[in-house]
Amino acid sequence: MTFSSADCEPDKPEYYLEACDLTCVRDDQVLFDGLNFRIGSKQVLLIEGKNGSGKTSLLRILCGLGLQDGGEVKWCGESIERLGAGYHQHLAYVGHHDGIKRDLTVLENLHMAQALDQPGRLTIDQALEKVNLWGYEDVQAHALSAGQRRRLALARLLVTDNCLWILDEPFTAMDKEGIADFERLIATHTAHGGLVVLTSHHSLNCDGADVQRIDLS
Amino acid sequence: MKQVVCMKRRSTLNAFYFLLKRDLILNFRRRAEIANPLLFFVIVITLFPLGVGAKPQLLQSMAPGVIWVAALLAAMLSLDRIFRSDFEDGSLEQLLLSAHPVSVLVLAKVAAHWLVTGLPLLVVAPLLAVLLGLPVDAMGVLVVTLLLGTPVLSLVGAIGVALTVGLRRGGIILSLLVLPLYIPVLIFASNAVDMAAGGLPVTAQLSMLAAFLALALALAPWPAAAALRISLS
Amino acid sequence: MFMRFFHRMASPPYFYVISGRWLPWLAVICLALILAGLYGGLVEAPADYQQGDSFRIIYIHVPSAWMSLFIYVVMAVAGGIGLIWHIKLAEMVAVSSAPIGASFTFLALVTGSLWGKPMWGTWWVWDGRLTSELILLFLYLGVIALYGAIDDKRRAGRAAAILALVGVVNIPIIHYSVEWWNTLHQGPTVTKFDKPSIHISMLIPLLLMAGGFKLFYLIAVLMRLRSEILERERNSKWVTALVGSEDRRQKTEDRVQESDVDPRRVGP
Amino acid sequence: MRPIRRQRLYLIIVMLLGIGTAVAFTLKAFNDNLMFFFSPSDVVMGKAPARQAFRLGGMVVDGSVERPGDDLLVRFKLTDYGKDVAVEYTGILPDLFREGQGVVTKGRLRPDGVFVAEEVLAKHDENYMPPEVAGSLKKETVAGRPASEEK
Repeated sequence: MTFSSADCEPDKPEYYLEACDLTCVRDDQVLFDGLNFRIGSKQVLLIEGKNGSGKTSLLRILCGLGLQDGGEVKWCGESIERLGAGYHQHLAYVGHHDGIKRDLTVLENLHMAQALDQPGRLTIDQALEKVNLWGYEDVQAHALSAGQRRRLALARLLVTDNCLWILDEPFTAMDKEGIADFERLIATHTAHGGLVVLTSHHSLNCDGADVQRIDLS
Repeated sequence: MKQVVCMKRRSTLNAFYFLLKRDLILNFRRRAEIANPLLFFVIVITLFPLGVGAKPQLLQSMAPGVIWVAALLAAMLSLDRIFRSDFEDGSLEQLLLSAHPVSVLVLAKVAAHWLVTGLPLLVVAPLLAVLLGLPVDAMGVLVVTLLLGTPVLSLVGAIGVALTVGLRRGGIILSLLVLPLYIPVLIFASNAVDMAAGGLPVTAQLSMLAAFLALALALAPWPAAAALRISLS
Repeated sequence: MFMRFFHRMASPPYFYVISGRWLPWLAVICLALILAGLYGGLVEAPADYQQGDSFRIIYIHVPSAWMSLFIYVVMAVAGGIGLIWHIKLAEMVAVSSAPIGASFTFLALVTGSLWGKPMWGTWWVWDGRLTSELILLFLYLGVIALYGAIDDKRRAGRAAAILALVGVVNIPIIHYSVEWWNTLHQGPTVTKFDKPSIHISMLIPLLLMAGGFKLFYLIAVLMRLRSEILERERNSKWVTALVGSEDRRQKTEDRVQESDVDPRRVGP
Repeated sequence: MRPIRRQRLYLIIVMLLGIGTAVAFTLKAFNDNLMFFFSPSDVVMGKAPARQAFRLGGMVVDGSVERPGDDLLVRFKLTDYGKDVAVEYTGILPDLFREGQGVVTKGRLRPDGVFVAEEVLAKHDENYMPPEVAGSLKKETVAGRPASEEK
């Protein structure tokens, strides 16, 4: 785990996310106990495990949404609880629910995402092209298919300026092509110094990315 | 170059504005639902003359209380809308994870809720007051109490919804949590209208309502934001 | 020294053991205070110059009204501490206080009503203090209902703490309501800044009763806390060590008594 | 991280401003008489509502209670040591109703200036003492106002 700062964009500092002794108990069941890991820029963490092994709980704890029963999550050495919005400005999360408003158009959804965070590297047009939603700008999200909505949720990652992506089953409902597209996007993101934490039932095919794996079961 | 930087760093006010606009658009696209609390308000008020008899003096003395109780219930029934749909589609998680203070975002959502459910009451209330035979002198005061009071209902209600949004049967609990906190508003508002109908000065009551509004604006978004965090954890 | 004591008390196992040792003593003192207060109030104290013997209900009414406010403040402060510093025990204090506070509020309302009928000529008036005390009861009920409605008890505790904090707005209203609204309910008697306007022979039993009620609350909250701790920490080692062996033996015996199975086949 | 801290500071300032405004309005409300009942002086000066029922509070004037007939009609005067108002009430009076005692009545003003009470509630003061003590106190303060009626 060595980084060389020369590979990064000049204005991007090194970031790292740590889990220290994380414990999670749900309904009397210990999902994980004393979980430790650390990932830094340009790395991908793939969390594996069977259903109910606590993947989603772990992701929510990493986001600061869920409550852990012990331990701490740190961002660049500081507890995320202390950082609050200072952590959230680096974080983008796509959960089980994709956070897409069905009564808003594709464009409005992405505008809202930009307003809540900071606009990112790509313009909305570029992002829509990358996720293959070009031409759907003015379509309301309820008219999209499930896979397309998932793509839209992922487009949100591209139009905002977040270096840490936390993704819960990002490939659900997506076709092969979409998965391949998205794997390329993850590779680009890490190449630019980003961090990705994701759960997936699919095998991840990211050439060139430094993928770590954790198995919860 | 400097302008580019400004464009890139969007302010919290901008987020407030966008969220307000988004909620208004969403409400506009579901117009039929906007009308529901308003219709409820009207129907409840028309029930009273039918229920207690149409004696003008009785109705007149009851009018301030009836209008305010109906406003309270209408506000409460529509509260769930502040956070429910955002909770269900995951937008609420996105709000909590945004780079801006959640309390400001909560305030935006409450503002949208008030514009959609509170403001129409102000327009309809004078008409209903006429039906109940409230003196014309009290009409202005009635509108002012609603103007000062209904935002408090939305603000305080937001705390209650934030606490119950994760529950499957949050509705009844919500009323148990929120109504006691509404009582002071009800007391002062209906008392003010009552006094105005008797031709008495009401500045004291209106000042109290203004104090409630200032307090709720300053404080309510914080516990609401904290409650959302708890409900989503 | 003091801080260290607090830190140790905030740990559930330590608290559980220590509070178990305190309980019997507290119970004895509480009982003594209440008995002395009752004797002083009902037998020793003279009848009032205006209200005759009816005033004796003061010895239940006033302490429970004090407790209704006191417990709410305790609940809110404990809730606030629990929310800010994530101290589990503080949250548990908050939620275990709610039902006790609600009972005292109810008691204050009922005794007040019983007192109001002969003195004022009515069971109930909608004056500032009575109304705000009623709102207080609703607030307590809201906290209890919210805590009961959320399955995950840790989340429930935090949500209830927030609600308790929001309701604190009502406390100054209740406290000052008789002065602000100047209606039927009398002004403060004991807590006046100059000397209390109650005769010393009547005051002493009142203070004894107040002390007894405070201790009763302490005992009740400790007992509720202990069971709450056991329930929430049921997976931890110390609870299993404390309860497990004894509990298992108990269960086995119960089963043996209930069924006709040969006792030898049940044992582990 | 610094802009976030600054933003938090702004929010706290806004919050304090809001609380300050609330306090200012509350004080204003208490300066303007925020009362749910009226004194005899208010009634005499015409501040009380003419058409509506309201609450009237005051002390029963010594020697003013009279029962003109066999029925339950009672007439008495209420005072706040400034002005007096005549009150009529039909019904059973509470135990504590006595001359010199504070009462709260609810009713309407008749055009002739007599207050027709629908309800009479006796207010007891915040003093508790044995009768002997009260008796000796009364003797001491016989020249001045009664000790229990500081208003």
